[in-house]
Amino acid sequence: MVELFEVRCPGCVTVTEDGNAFNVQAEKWLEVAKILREDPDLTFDSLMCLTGYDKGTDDVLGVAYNFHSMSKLHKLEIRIEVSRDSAEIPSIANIWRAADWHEREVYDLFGITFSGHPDLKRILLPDDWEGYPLRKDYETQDYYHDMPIPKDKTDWE
Amino acid sequence: MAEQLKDFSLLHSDEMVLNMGPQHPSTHGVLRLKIHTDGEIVSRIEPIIGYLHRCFEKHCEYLTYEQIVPFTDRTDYLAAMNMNDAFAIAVEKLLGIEIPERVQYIRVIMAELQRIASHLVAVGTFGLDVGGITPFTWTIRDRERILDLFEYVCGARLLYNYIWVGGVSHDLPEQFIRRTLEFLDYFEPQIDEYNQILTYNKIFIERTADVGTLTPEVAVNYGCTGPVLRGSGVKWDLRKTEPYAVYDKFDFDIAVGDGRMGTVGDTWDRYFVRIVEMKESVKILRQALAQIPGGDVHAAVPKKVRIKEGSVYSRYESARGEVGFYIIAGGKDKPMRVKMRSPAFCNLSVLSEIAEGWMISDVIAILGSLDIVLGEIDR
Amino acid sequence: MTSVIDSMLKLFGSPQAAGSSAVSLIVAVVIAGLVVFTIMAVMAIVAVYFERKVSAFMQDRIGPMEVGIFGFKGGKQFWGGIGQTLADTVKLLVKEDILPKEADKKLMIMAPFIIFIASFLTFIGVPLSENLVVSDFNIGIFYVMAAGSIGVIGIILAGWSSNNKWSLYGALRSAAQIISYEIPIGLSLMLVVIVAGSLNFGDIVAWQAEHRWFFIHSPFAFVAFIIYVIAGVAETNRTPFDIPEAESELVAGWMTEYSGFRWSIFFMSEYANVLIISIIASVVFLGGWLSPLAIFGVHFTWLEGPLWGLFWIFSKAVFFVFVMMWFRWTFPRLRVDQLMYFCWKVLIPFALANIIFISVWELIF
Amino acid sequence: MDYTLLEKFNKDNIIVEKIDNLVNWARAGSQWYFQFGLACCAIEMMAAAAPRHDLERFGAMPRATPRQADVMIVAGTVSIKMAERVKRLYEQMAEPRYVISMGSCANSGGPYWQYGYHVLKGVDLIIPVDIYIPGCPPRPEALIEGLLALQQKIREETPFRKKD
Repeated sequence: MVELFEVRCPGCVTVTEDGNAFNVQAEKWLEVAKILREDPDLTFDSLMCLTGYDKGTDDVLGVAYNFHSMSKLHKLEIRIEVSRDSAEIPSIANIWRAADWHEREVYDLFGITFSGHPDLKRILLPDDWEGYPLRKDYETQDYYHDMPIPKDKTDWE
Repeated sequence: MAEQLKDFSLLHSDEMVLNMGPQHPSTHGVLRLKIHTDGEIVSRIEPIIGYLHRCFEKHCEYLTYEQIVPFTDRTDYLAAMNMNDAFAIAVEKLLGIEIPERVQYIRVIMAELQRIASHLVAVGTFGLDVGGITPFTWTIRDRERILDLFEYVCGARLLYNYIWVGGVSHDLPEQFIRRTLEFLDYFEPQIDEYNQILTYNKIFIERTADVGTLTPEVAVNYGCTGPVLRGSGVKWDLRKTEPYAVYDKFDFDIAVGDGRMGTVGDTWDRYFVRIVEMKESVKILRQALAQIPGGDVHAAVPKKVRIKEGSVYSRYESARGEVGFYIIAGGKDKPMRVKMRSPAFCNLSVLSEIAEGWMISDVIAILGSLDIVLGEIDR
Repeated sequence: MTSVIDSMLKLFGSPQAAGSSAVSLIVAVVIAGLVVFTIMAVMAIVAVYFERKVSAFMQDRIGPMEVGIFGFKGGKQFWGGIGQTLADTVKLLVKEDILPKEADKKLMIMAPFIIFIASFLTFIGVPLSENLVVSDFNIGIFYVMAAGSIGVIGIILAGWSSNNKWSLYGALRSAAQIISYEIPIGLSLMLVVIVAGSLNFGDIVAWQAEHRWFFIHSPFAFVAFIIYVIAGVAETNRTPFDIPEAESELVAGWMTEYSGFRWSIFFMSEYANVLIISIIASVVFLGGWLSPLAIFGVHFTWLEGPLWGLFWIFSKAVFFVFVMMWFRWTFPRLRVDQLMYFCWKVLIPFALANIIFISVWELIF
Repeated sequence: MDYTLLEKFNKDNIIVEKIDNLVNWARAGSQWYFQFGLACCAIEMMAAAAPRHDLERFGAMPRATPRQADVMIVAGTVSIKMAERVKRLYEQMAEPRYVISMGSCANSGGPYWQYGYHVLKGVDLIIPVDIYIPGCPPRPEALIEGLLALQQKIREETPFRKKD
């Protein structure tokens, strides 16, 4: 598969350290995604999972895409890592509709913006929630509309 | 039917926005649907979820692998065993441990019983959605017997924490196999009874056939799985296509929608796939109960789960479809990130695609046929 | 056939004496009204209990068990919870009555009473036995149909005034449904009127006593009977035609915003309507107060007379009520367009054809 | 109500009873619950209404609209997004209204107590609760027990007397 990408889109993908996924630059992601979907040897027609992650160590937020092909029965994992300050990844919601809600969820919980998404807003949390809960440096807000969300629970006995 | 609806466009008038939920008898929990209606015709649906967001993924980062298992119970509370099983399989893949065969069999038995129980609720509540109250009570009545079996095995009725990483919490009790066989003998004729009161009822067919047709391409593109995908005629079942545990040892068929009452992939098909799947589960159960070997169920349970760095995406066929766990292990006894790919999440996202243009009553029927569990959608 | 009002007027004074007639008229009306009200209230209470027990039986449950009348628990199996609906009624009467802030308050207060008055007025024309009718109209069937159709105004008012979208949907659905289904009801009753040659209930039953009961009169009359039963179920908004209330779709339809006392009036009227539809079915098609043995030409004089008539009419009506409950706990619900389709494209053509055929039948035989 | 009333009647052939008791009997005997499932506990609530446990034996009947319901069974985790709706639904119910908090989540946040940033730590933070049922989830028997406890509580009320 690496060879295939060398032909179709040179320099787009690199194999990750652990060897079972591809790293893709955020700028080239749309191009790669179209190849994944349309290339007759790949035809990844199903997006199984879309995971945002925050390793906490360096200033990097990541998104992992797990693809699967219903006809060819092969799988692929793509990882895209962006910096915490300018977390922006092109949206693939128009190629795989399954990505629509998953991208909204990642936006909701990690604050990664997906450019070109048709309706990018919070999906699980209320619209006026502060912060992105699944980031490692997340601090819970004390009150939401007068309802306490206590961090320190010593007085709660 | 679809042609008839198109004629109504002549009657176009102002739109009304209708909020269905979060408290509504047929949203199966706390889903909110923002429906734009023109008279009875629905022109746009916007599902709003998150009313049951219980921070499962955040909890996973704070808890050890063993402690996460009870939380997986609470995600899909109608198929808790399946969720336990899915998580355990994912962690075992990361650990790379081999599971005793007896444990595999016990897990299959539990998963299939749970699948029947979950489908019973799906069938019953679907009956409620289209207005028949009696089928619901009958299915719940029979589900109680499965819960009795679970209670006999692990002491809990709804949320079990039974399937652990590397094994199960208790071995099967002595009389379990006999009692399960008794249940199966009782249960098989009951399916025909549901068919009589609901499946082949003329009104029911009128309400569901040809309604909300989901084509295979759309279903795959939206990531639909489980009975929703199979209802569209796609022969896709992870138990068969990517066999895990010991499913390759059993003889069973994949239930697919065949458009018997209307077009392939309509609401009736999605409903009927569940009925057929219950029969198939009974088949699997009979084989599993006959073949189950002996052994120690705790043999492979690790003292403490500690995983080196690595990540895995593991899929599992639950009652609602493909449950995926994407786990990134951080080298500690706690995972760094656990993402649960919930089947109902993807299945629900297709609602606005297939339900627009139908009437309010149809939207409810279509929603019922997707069989969502909000605990799993919002996590 | 004499009516209750007439006999009371005779009882209290001669109609010629102008002064006393006004008083006696009021007394007669009040007494008759109280009796009808009592029948409606008792009927609602009994029917709800009956319904809960029937539904429990069909669903493999036992239904109300623990609430007896003041400590009397009432047996083990069937009669358990005999005080259940009484407790419900008392509770509803002392419950808070909510008028939403944005609602049209006058109309919202008025609506339940309009519905109630409609079924109350209908009851006046409905015979309960031979000579036991509050007012015996010579156009009885016409009157019952006309008075019964007032109720839909109340439903629309209730739905509109509540200022709730579900209520509005329920009300509009209900209005469309009730108005449509009055046509097949009217047409199937028309067949009987054509044959019997009278709109008066007494005459219709007398015709049946002389010839034979209407549902076995001819194939067409039997079809009319079936149409009447189906349309009657629809007219009372019960499953499979309960789309105005459709609990899983419209929460509680046009009654969504009502609570307490006003809601209990809706409930009472609903069950009164069920009873009215059942009684008319038994009077018009099943020989009313005639004993069923009369079909076979067996006549026992001790089985006839007004009291036995009351018994027969009620046993037939209760059978119909049971059938309606049976429907309710068995069938799913139709969709709104299917409902209209069924009325306008199935029931009405059949009913119309029926009338033509019965006319031919009458000419031949 | 117990059999003492019948005994009274047998003794004197007359029953004298306070209207309070009549109303309490009616209210206790007809607790229509609000069909309001939030999470896992809602499944146990459904099971309690189903044939095996049959809540209707005690006169409890599900109602879909808050206006006609007497008791709200908060069955499950109340998330913060949902909390305002719960409060609103409670306000829509007609007096007298009661609240049963079913399950640990509704009581205190349950297993989501510590890290649940989006879970309300107990429904009693927003609405008054009459009965707490512990368990995760409580068995249907526990729900029935809770309902009976609520009935006992209602019987001790004095609806027609002014509070001192």
